[in-house]
Amino acid sequence: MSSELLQFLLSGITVGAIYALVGLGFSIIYNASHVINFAQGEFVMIGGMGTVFIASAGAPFPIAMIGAVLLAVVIGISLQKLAIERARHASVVTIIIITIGASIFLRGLAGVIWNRDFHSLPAFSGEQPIHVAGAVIVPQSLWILGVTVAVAVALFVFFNRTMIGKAMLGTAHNPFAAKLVGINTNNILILSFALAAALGAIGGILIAPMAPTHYQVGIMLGLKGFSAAIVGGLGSGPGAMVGGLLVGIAEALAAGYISSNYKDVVAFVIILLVLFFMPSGLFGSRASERV
Amino acid sequence: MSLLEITGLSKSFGGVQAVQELEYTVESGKIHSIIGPNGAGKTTLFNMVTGIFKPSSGEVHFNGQDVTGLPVHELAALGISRSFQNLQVFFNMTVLENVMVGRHLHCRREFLQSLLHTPAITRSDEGARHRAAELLEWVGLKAYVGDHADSLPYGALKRMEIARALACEPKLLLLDEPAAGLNNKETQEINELIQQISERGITVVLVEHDMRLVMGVSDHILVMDHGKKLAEGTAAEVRENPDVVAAYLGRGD
Amino acid sequence: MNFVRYICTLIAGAALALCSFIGIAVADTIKIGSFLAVTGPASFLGDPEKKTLELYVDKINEQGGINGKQVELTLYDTGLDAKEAVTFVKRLISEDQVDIIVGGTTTGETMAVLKEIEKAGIPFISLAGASVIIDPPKKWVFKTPHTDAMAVGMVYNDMKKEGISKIGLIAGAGGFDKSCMKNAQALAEGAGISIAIAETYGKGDNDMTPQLTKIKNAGVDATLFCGFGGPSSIVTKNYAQLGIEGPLYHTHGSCSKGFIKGAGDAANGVRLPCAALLVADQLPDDDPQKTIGMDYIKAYTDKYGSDVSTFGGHAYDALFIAVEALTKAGTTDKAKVRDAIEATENFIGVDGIFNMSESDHMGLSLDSFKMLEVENGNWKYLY
Amino acid sequence: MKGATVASRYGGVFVLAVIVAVLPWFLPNSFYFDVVINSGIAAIVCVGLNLLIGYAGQISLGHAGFFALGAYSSAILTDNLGWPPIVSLGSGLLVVALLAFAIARPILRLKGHYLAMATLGMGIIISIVLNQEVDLTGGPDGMPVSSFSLLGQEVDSELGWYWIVGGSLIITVWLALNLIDSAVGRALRAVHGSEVAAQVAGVDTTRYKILIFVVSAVLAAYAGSLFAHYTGFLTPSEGSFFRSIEFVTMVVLGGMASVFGSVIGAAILTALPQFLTVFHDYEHVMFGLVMMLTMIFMPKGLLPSLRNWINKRTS
Amino acid sequence: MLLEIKGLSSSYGRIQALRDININVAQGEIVALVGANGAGKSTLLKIISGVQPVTDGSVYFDGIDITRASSHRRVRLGIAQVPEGRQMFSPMSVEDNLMLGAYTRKRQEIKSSLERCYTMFPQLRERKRQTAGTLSGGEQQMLAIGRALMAVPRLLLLDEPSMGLAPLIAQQILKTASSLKDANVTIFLVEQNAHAALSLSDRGYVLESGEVVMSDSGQNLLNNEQIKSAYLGS
Repeated sequence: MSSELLQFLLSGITVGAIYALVGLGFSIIYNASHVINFAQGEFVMIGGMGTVFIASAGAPFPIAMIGAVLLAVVIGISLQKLAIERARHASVVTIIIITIGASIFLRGLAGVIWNRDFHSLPAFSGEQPIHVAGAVIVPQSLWILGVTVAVAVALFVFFNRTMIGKAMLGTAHNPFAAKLVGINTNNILILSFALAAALGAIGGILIAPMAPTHYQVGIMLGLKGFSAAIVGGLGSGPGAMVGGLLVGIAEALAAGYISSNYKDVVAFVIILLVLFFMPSGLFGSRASERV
Repeated sequence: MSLLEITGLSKSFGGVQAVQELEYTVESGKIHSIIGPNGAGKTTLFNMVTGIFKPSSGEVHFNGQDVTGLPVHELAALGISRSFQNLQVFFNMTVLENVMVGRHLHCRREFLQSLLHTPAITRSDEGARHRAAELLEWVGLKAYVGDHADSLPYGALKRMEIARALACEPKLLLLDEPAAGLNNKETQEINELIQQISERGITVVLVEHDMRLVMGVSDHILVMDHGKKLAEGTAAEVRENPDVVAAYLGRGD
Repeated sequence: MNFVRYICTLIAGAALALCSFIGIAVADTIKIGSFLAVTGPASFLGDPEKKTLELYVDKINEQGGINGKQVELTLYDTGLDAKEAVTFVKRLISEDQVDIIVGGTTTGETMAVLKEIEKAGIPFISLAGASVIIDPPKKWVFKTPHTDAMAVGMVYNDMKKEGISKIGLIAGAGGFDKSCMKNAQALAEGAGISIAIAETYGKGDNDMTPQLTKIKNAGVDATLFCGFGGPSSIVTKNYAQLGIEGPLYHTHGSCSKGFIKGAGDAANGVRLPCAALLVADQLPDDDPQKTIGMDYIKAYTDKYGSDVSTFGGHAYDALFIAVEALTKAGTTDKAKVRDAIEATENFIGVDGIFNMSESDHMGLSLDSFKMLEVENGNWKYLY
Repeated sequence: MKGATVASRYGGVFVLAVIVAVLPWFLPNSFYFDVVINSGIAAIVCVGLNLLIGYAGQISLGHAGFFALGAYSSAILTDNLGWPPIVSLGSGLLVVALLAFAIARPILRLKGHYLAMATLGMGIIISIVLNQEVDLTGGPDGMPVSSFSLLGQEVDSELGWYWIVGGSLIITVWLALNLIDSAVGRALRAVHGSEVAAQVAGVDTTRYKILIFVVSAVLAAYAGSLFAHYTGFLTPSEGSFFRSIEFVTMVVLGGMASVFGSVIGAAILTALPQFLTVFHDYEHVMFGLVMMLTMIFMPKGLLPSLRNWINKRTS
Repeated sequence: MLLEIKGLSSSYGRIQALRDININVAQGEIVALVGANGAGKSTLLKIISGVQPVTDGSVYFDGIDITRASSHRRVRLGIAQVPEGRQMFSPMSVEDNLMLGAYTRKRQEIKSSLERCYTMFPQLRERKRQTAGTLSGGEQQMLAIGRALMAVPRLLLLDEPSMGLAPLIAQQILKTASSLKDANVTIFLVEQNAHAALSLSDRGYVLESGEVVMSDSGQNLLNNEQIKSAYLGS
């Protein structure tokens, strides 16, 4: 493998890991409620900006990070309770508009309450690049990959080893049966928003030392995360991970080999092609309509 | 004369055989019923005849023509229409408009003319509206004509679906559980309706669980179980068939 | 019933809003209108501009206003939407009836409103960079910031001094970035510089390593970055991480402390042309820009607690050129104010010394730029 | 009941025509004209988009792409190639129609959120191309567009534009209402109600979905073309994802499957930001809040909710 | 009475599914509810489990009014259901399905319940790592029963346990169900297969078009001609 290709892949995987975290959030909420939460990107912003501002108030970074994740979780739960739950019976488009409204609201609030400047977090463990076979990788990339893998493993354990995790999965697969075995599906819904918010916020904190955070950082990351979730197949956890990496790598390779002007176009064309040939994404369930 | 001939028809979903090697003939002008326990493959059969599912193997001949795997709207144009087990109502339209959709193939539908609503379109629409209103009256829904479909009671929607199917002027009408969810009186009315439809020369195939209805109207009954033909014949023949009794009531041992 | 209450609130709110935006235009004041991209992708520019305008309009009023009249600022946020910009300009002119307009954060917004400005005949000072705004000069249109062509020229001069001839370019997808890149390509030949490779990155990108890897492999002597905001820091960091040979140049798009903070150690060694403002404290005492720069920095940081950028400086200059013209004209007659702006002479602003004329509606010369280098996380004045 | 549909069709158009005819006397200055003209342009897009989303039930999060394509092709053909504006406009519509037709089949095979994603991707691709092709479009800094002329008569007054846009809107609404109340329109609505039942009734659903996708794209392109000549300056933000979302929001806010709802939705959402400027910094916060609350309390949109409410009151 | 249904009516969507239903089930009984397809049997079970709203009337469990109680609370009180069509968590393993059946119980009690379940259905033990979707129809039905028993219910609602199963398997399933009586579980059974259901029940109710038209001991109903008519239309 040429060092150039390796460099592109490393870049793609790093960015893709963040997309994957955001995409996972989309999938978890979709599973629990069949809602596409277009405010998912704002959790990323709250993660980064929240850490910056809690830290600037004097808290040590680890505390600030936890605080920011908690803040995102609280906002996620409020979003569910105050907006989504009240519009339970509305159409898909209506709910999409509600979540878009929520994202404009949150972004606006962040711009006013915090500010509209760019902010950086210090890298978790220095910025000394590491050389691998002619390519370089920064420690923060390793943090991103490590945490993403850890989150993936944690989610795997959560969904496969804990009762509450299994209950979430069960509710996603068959909400009717879930009610019959005594699962409080309302709580599962709240939990899914909390979890999705936390994942977004973690993504936002991880990326902030590499790319300065900003009150609008959630827009594009949210969009890319949505793409990841769709390409992977809505509702599929592994799908969102693979989708995120795919989008990230496609972007990096397109920028490297095709045209950096049109790298996003290449990424979206790939997404469209995937959908044309697999209308439910890579890992999506192919439900057939009953008549 | 046979209107519909099904030979060696099979359909499987991910390894599960919903319909297996089915042979079935529908005689023109008669009332046919298909019965069988839940999951016997009756609706799957309907879905294959109307083109919603493509058969895994086998053939469907309609009016002497091989129609296997044709798209739904082409089969409709040939004269196959149906109602649905789970209502498929256009809830975003009025009752009259629902039935007018059934007149689709008989309406003028040139795009530019529709945009301008030329006199030709107006006339054709007028005709469709008239025919739809007539059919609604005929199925006993005169009172609901101008109402929004989502304000109708369940029984009325079932009839509206029948009126919509009739609006296509079908040769073959497939009715999927027309009496499900209806009370005795409504079932009786559906019974009469089916006979009247048959009197108009339309061949009817019925999937139904209400045995009183089935036994009362059918000229011919096909009994399915586990995707296969269990028995067929007249109501009396089927009723006396021990396999059928066992499938329905269980064995008395 | 929720719905009714909701509708009532909505109507009441709308009525209130309507009243408040119709019921002005009474007191005898001088009205300055502004439209800025305070939010949206260019908020990095628009936000300090807004803060600067609000800060100094208050100060002017505290000090008695202009010719004894209070100044009223009407400011709208376009969110970087050219359509909104046009609507707001029409509103400023016909509804708010302002006397002068200072604003237009980006070139796109500015260009979109020019037709309206010229038609209405109202003095307008733009805060956007591109030279196309004032070249050819339009009767009512002025601008304060250095053009990106000037910045590129300044960079190319410095490159020649350093013996650099083959460079790589990297730019974003925004208007500033594209215009800067275009100028860099157009001016290269005349400056004896060859551009070996030109790369771009997209909106919201978080990693420019692939693009910079290609630049690295192209074997260039130096790299010029055209862009601003978050990407300034990302590109600089990625550049350092990849260990690319040769210096990295930025343009005046990175003239804010936020860039250095974002890029950290990687920023050291970056060379860029900026307004004198950033190094006001390092300027020789006899430099006329020193005091004004120091004052602006103090006022801004005292009020907002955040670092100044040169973008706010553009607004500062535009505001005070307007104030000076209004003062000199002694009236709000639009034609007279316009003439007064065109007659601006030796106006010392944070961006430099302005000398406007009929053919030059910006009035800055190349020497108003200072060449800086980042050293130990701070600006260092070179020349 | 025949009388009822015809009356609502022509009655509504009549009321709209009267409003359009009278409104200029209530518009004090060019700012109000601008807001109204922009509302009208958006309304044309929304009426078309509502045919697609509200009537045929197919979502599109990329219609600003068509709007911008119409705007830019008109601008490029007029200004770069020197074609007469009316010819450019026609050619622009043709280009958009062909493009929409080409992508409609694969895209409309998708459903729900997948369709949303695909149309969103399509819109983003268009907007990136507009941003990148600097030589053609001027890139992010935009491009000037010469004013519209018809039969040698240049339209440069606000009132002139008002009549063009107002007239276009009335015709659009009239055509849309005609279409809805025809066999084609019923087929479209049937696709939304139940695709399989529509097919059983003989409707070639794929064909109709493609048809309405192309129609709505062409209407968006037409509005875009008017917009280009009206403002005289184009930037790629006209084709952005946000603009697409804005159009969809107008449709949903006004009411799905309500032509007049779309007109109202477009007017409100065009004027709302102007009202919200009184909240200064909190403008966007308020905008998001209004969007959320309206959709939570009136999920069916303004006009249908209002109609329900009046019906409930009177009955 | 363990279960008391008083004057219950329910409609969903446009269908009035049930009208004025009065049904009692005593502790330790097996009670069957028979009737043709579409008579409203499943709706009644859904109401008892709290996944379908009641329009009128009330439901008491062990003397407690549970008409408005949430479904998870009812499971905690001791009502478990084996739903029609099995309703597996198909992509999850057999063991996970069973574990979720015990969702409302204390963690330390689950182990022994699981053991008991595997003893009852040895096939499930063999397939505990397989996903539920890959099981045969009969095994799925066992799993559905096993999952409901994991909650250690006092009242077990069985909805069409023999549906879609080969006759031999269906008999086996029904036998298993009747053996639960010995484990002190009260059973309320809904069946299309009237013979089989009534022959193992203490009492039975006949439902027709949403109304209870008859109730008697299982044996008496079995010999009643009207039953045959309700099913075969003769």
